[in-house]
Amino acid sequence: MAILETIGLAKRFGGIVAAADVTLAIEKGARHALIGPNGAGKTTVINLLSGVLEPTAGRILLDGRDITALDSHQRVRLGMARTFQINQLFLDLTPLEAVALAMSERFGLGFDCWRLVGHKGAVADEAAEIVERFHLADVMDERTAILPYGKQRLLEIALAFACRPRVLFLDEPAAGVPQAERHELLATIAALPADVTVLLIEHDMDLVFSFADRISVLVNGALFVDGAPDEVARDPRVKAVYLGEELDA
Amino acid sequence: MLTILFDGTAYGMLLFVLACGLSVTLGLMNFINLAHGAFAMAGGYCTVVLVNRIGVPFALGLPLAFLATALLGGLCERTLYVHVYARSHLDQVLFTIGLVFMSVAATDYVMGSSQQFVRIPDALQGQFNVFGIGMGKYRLLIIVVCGVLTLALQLILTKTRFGSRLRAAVDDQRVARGLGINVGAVFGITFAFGSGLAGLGGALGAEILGLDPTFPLKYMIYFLIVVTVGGTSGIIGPFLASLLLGIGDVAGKYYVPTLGAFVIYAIMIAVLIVRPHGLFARGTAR
Amino acid sequence: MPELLAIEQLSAGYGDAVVLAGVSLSLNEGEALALLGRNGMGKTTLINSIVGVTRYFGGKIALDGADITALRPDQRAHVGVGWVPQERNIFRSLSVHENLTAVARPGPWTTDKVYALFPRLAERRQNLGSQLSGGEQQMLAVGRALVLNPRVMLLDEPLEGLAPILVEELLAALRRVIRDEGTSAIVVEQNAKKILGVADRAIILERGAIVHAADSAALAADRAALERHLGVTDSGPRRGARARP
Amino acid sequence: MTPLAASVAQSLKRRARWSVLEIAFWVAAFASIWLLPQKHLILTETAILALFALSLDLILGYAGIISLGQAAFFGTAGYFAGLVAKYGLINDPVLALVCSGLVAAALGFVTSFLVLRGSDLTRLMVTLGVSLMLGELANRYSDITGGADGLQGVTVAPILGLFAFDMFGHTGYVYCLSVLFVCFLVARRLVYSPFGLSLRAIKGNALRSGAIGIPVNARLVAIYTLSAGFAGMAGALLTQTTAFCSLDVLSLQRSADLLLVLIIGGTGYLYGGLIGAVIYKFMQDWIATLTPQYWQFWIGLLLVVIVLVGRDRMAAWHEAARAALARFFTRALAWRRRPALGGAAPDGR
Repeated sequence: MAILETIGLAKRFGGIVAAADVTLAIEKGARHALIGPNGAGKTTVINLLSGVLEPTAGRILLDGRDITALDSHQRVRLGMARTFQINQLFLDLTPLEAVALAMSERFGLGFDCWRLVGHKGAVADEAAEIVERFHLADVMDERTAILPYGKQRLLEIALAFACRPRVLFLDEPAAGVPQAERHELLATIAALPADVTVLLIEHDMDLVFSFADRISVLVNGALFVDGAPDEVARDPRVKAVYLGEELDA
Repeated sequence: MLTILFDGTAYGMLLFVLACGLSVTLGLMNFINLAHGAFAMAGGYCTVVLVNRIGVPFALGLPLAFLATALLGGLCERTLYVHVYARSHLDQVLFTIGLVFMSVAATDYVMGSSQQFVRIPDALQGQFNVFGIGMGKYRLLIIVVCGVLTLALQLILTKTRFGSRLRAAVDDQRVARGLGINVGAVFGITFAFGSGLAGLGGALGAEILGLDPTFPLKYMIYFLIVVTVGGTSGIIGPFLASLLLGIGDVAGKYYVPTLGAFVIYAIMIAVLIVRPHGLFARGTAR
Repeated sequence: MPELLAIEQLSAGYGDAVVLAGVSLSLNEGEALALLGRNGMGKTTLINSIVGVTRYFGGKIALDGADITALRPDQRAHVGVGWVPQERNIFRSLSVHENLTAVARPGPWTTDKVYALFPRLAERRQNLGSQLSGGEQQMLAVGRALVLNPRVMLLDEPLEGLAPILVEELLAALRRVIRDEGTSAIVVEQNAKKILGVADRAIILERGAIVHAADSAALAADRAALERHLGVTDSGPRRGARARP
Repeated sequence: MTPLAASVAQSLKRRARWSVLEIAFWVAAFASIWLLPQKHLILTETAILALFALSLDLILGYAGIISLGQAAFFGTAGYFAGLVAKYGLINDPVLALVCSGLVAAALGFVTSFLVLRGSDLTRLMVTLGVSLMLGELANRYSDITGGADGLQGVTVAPILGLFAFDMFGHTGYVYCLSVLFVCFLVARRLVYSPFGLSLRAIKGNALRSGAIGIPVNARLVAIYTLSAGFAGMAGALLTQTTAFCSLDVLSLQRSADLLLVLIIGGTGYLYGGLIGAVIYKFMQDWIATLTPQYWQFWIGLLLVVIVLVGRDRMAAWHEAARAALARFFTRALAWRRRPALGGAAPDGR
């Protein structure tokens, strides 16, 4: 059963078509990867799904419910969360504060201006669980700005995960992470709970093929091929796109 | 009615000459310079000293005011402003407000707090009477001088290589640098030139706007309105905004004198709500 | 052939992210190098670092034997780095002609010669940059780098997003510039097959490091290497992440 | 509870704990009631300025909204407090104070929608524009506001019917200091709450804030409204303690000075506005005795120097100074305690 569907999703910036008629279904619990050459519109699709951009046309359904008109914070409440290709972190907060903040919002305490952060025991408990899962416990009281890049990248995912999403979008989670810090990150991604549906954008084919159970290829804003990893890997059209061969077929 | 239009045009064109430097530097460096009016004041006082005290002819006083303030502007840019470009807007605001305060107090100390008048040659006093409309000679001079300046500016910007380099830098600073344009130098020259124009405007406008040490504070909001409403992507926008503002202000003060500048502020806020990047800005201004 | 561009242990990135970690490469006078690799592997960062618009972390760049590491981007352009940026970045409020004259430097490449190379641009010389089609923008971006009369051209995905007919037109022009005029160049491209016909040598970048270097002709024939480094198939032994059980 | 969860809970609470230094600050502030009676007039002004700066810190230091128009709320509530006292509409000063704050908050709520969109420059222009418009209105309706002459004939009833305002400002100072303290306590609760944390998040990265489920605009409206209320109370205090209100309560100069006050003290830790107000007022007092006319020059110079030195660096100095002071106080207390504790090692925290 599809948890997230898009129907004819399109986005134009002036005359430029960033996404055209994207109709996509993401199965519940799937590990779904979205790949494609530069400028194919992958990040645009995530921006549309998460509510950062408003589509020019088309609809987005979560569990069959139309969420096209909702703001990004409303979509988070319904169980969608995302990470960003370029870190979008709270540099002056500590990782713990940032995680606890996401928790508090989830528990509906966001307008509580009288009690302490973490006053509710569950916030502290779950925050502890998350800093542990994302290997942030040893740096949880440091300012985010001074963390090593790999830790920041982990926090990027931790913040999304702290929203307890049913659908999680990861936008190039491994980009820019130095080799030495890479393993921890990849292991964490691989260990995400199975009941969380993941949509992954990634250029690193090692990561894509070791992680995904379904792959969609986007070219020039349009869905090009959609299938199981081995099908996609064998598909001559996909090879052509990636290797720059003629597309006469 | 036509007199209002005439006076408003003179006022508006004056505002344009005063503010256009600010608009270009804001567009180029995304730098909020609230102290722009201080250069205008410097030009005004420079003319007062030259013309009234030393006895330099008025016609020579104006270009000298331009040169002096351009020099002052260039100097400040190289020594002070250059440290603040990369800072946050809050820092820029604090820094330039600090400069305004200093210039106000320093001018008060050196020149006294009373209003100053530039001695204008007799030939420029009085009015022409054209079709029954009284046109002040001095205001006519302002329109002519500012008109010529506007044309010259437009020509420099559109026809010279410096102009195209400047526009290229405003369009895309990073790529302009990568293609060999020394953006820092282009900016320095532009800043000095814009300060010079403000100085010239201050000299010309002392008669109409009044010249006292609080000048930079009093007119700060007007310059900012010209820039925010006119946008920063060229000089046409600020020019039209200046004319609108000039005519609107003169008309407002004539028809609803008790409300003062209320109308102008209300219009500004309305414009900024509808078009946060200015009335004449192109679609994707920064 | 004397060495024109020498890069030693260059590390660079954006903000805190180190995208390139100690890349070395050299380019000889009159040589054209194709820079291949999947997206996000540091190709554009390498180009931008030679131009000087990234954050520098370490290493050395020398042009004609002179160290240019400490030069500002505009100074690098003056000593001979000609840049065709990835997004083309045409100055939109300048006309086609002004886009060329604003940056032109004296040398064999004049605006007239650019117009001869791209007759379409001559037709549209008075149009604003914002009014050009994608293909015309790309031609202008190439022309704009040519009138700098650079020692080395850096072209960042010049064929990206162009219609097939325009790809052919642009490739023909690149061939003229590189093959006939002997201009030294580094060309970043996704379209490996196409660009290998223009370049002498090719290198493949993966995660900010060079993983494969070969003659163009040899690489074009080496289907396995192309697939491994550029295709979508899983490459050899898996590193890092494990599949879910 | 796992050990990690316990230390997480500890960490979350640690920031909000009252430090020795904070307690010392307030003890000193209240001690000044008895220790500096001859300075009560200037101390009253300082307390009002501190409350005003606190209001700006809430939006600038915590939510990142740059404003040059905080005087709009200060002035509006100032006039409101003056008018209700003059015409005897609300006789009790405390009730009038609360009502003035509510009026300013209402104005803040309405205008908050103007600052949600746009860049720093747009916000600057809009906030400045609103306060200038109100200034023009106050000038226009001089039959109500007294125009350039100011609002005359304001008489303020005794506080709670018991404490009358005296000409030496003793009552006024205690009153203002108490109001400041109460408002500070509210602000302090607020900034350590989930709401306050979300403001800091929005300031740091509005895009990400939305992506973790924070309704950004609603939060900004809320804090802008509250800040306006605080600014309004400061304005009302000024009217009540001076029994006068004039056009300059709405001036640009007032908003610009306020920025300076906050910058001197540092933004984003609540005490910035308070310390800044103390330094500013006493500096003004001192410079004014040296060069009465040109003190604005020195203020300007100070701003320029602060920016050139860098606010980051200043914040680091603040931090170091605070740490040094805290050590001093802890040690002093420990030394005093030592005989009683029989030489037990003092617990630093």
